[in-house]
Amino acid sequence: MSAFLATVKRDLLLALRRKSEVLTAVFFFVIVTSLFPLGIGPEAVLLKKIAPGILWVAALLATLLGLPRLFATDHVDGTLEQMALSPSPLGLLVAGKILAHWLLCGLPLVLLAPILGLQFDLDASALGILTLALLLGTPLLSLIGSIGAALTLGVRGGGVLLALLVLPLYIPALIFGAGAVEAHIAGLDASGHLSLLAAMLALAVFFAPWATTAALRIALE
Amino acid sequence: MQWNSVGEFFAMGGYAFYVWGSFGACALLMIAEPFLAKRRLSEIRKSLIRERIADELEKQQQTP
Amino acid sequence: MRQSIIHWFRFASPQSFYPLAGRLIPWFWAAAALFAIAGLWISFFVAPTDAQQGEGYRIIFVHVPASWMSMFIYMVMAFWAGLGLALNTRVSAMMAQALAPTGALMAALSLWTGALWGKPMWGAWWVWDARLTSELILLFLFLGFMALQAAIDDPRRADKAGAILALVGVVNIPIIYFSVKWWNTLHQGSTINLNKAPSMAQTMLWGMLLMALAFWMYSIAIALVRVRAIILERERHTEWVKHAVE
Amino acid sequence: MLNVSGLACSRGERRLFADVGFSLAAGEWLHVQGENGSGKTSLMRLVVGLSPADAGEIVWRGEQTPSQEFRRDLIYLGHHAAVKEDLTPLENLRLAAALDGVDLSESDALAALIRLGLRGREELPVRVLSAGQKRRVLLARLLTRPAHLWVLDEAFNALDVAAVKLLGDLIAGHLESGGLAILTSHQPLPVPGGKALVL
Repeated sequence: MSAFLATVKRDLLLALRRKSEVLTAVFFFVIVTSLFPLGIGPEAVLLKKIAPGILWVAALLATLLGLPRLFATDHVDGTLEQMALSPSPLGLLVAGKILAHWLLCGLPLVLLAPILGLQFDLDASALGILTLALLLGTPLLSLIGSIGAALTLGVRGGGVLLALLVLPLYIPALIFGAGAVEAHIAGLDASGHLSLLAAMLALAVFFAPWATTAALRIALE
Repeated sequence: MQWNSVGEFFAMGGYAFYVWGSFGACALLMIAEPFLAKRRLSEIRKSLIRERIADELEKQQQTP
Repeated sequence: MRQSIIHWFRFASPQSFYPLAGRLIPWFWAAAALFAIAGLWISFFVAPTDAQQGEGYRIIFVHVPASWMSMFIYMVMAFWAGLGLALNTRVSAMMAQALAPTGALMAALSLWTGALWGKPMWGAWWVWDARLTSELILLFLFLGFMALQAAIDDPRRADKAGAILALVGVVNIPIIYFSVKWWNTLHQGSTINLNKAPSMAQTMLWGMLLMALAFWMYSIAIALVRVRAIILERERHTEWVKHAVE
Repeated sequence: MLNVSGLACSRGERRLFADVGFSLAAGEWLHVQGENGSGKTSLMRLVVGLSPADAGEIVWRGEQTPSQEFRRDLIYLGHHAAVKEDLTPLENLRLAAALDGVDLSESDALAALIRLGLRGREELPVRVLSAGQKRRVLLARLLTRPAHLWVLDEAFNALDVAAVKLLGDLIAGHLESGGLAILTSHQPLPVPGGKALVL
């Protein structure tokens, strides 16, 4: 367990030394969501209707932005190799890295979403559902994304390939995440969406680090 | 048999474009794909035969 | 028991699989042609005109088999890839690689015929119907698998990475399918369903079944042709390959 | 303790080596020699368990590798710097130990860095250090992480005379206390004894 926490600490410390890389994803999220009203027009009814979709798609792309770096820098400088040979299970270290990625690229989006939601005229309860859905959904995005990041490690044109591999797998998270807010706005119960999102998260917590570890060992061969 | 003439058959009750577009695309691609796969196979075969000929020529030159 | 296991593993080596595939291919082509002739006969000359959709419904005789095959091929591809990963048998990984383009082709055909069906029936080339959307995502999964394998130079690493991706895809396909379906019903999409649209007459079912069999035999034959090419490409520096081509 | 037999490796379609075998007992070391591209690094990666071998087996203390026990006994230092440029030598050393599940006190880490001649550079980011100094940060792990088997690939590269002597002494001390080492190099090494393996 200490090795897990050490990995989280290490990646957070590294991000602290290179703040710009973390801020890129957050700025991207803020700017993209702010561009949509400018492109579509300030009609409150329409904006309210498309808000969940826009916020979720922006969150999806912002998470994707940080993914190529998840393992690439450690791969280049050889520290990933040391992790693979460490007495601690690689899966544990990988889980730590995924958690750090979520803390850096996912959690800021969750915290910013209610503020950005105000731009789209969402009321307080809808903002609450949006935040809750993102809280369940963004770790899922980090977990699934880590598999893609490991598979495309050190591969030609890795960034574009990563998007092609990962985005289709993100669709269920998008559907249920945005669906929860939409259902709530339409006056329906959002708990079904949220519990399905939670179920997928539980599934991913078990399988994604395992698949990522297997992919990393292959990439290091 | 619901067709009274060849023309009627090809007209497909007004849906000719859609029906023949679907069946035609399937036929076209399912003829093209084996053709491409066979060409891939024959290309690697040719290259292997070329290599064997080169091997033999090399041997002949070494033992005049 | 032990004997038979060894017997099967013998065909898992490229050297013995190559001639075996060569002998099997003509049979599968012949079967594909026979099923296709029978299937086409039923689809155009036996199956009656549909009361609601006229002759346009005949598209299902290629649309449904293409959809079935695209999903089935993904499963089979993932099975071979997983087997290759678990047992380290080279031929199974090559088999997975050989199936992917055909799977993508089937998904593309399913989308194309779906669009040509949709235009006269729904008045639009594309509707966000659950099946069509899932099929589109399936096409992306095939393309991702092919792109990943193409991007990795070392064939053994490409096999293993592709296998993990295929297995992750297999876990995800049902989740994707049900999520898309749920999304579709929530948004009150089309009420006409492609697959059970006409009251399924017995002859139609037969036609579809025969066409599906034709597509199936075709897929096996083409995959075997391609796997033979892959075997030669990858094993070209071994002794047996030098003697395999005369 | 370490028995390697029948090892074979190919890169792409080219066979690098086949039927390589050796065994090492406590206190022994192996010098892997060979020209550029003869497969020295590939052999190292096979032995530590990063790459799978085409054939052959590697047995450590009577058990097949790779295993968690084997990794506990192993330190592998390869071509890579394997240090984070944005962290200080001290942070690098302590975090690497924490990742390995080893509790390393600050004073022990400092002592190791001073032994490697990095006094005064403990708090600088590694990126401002020279190549040789970066290498020394990595070599400090030999002092902070207890391990029986040292696998060092071209460890003497980029080191000055003093550091070469220091590393030689470290290896000699490790062997004396019953450790094992596998070293690659195309030059003579400042370590006495040793079996030779030419690829």
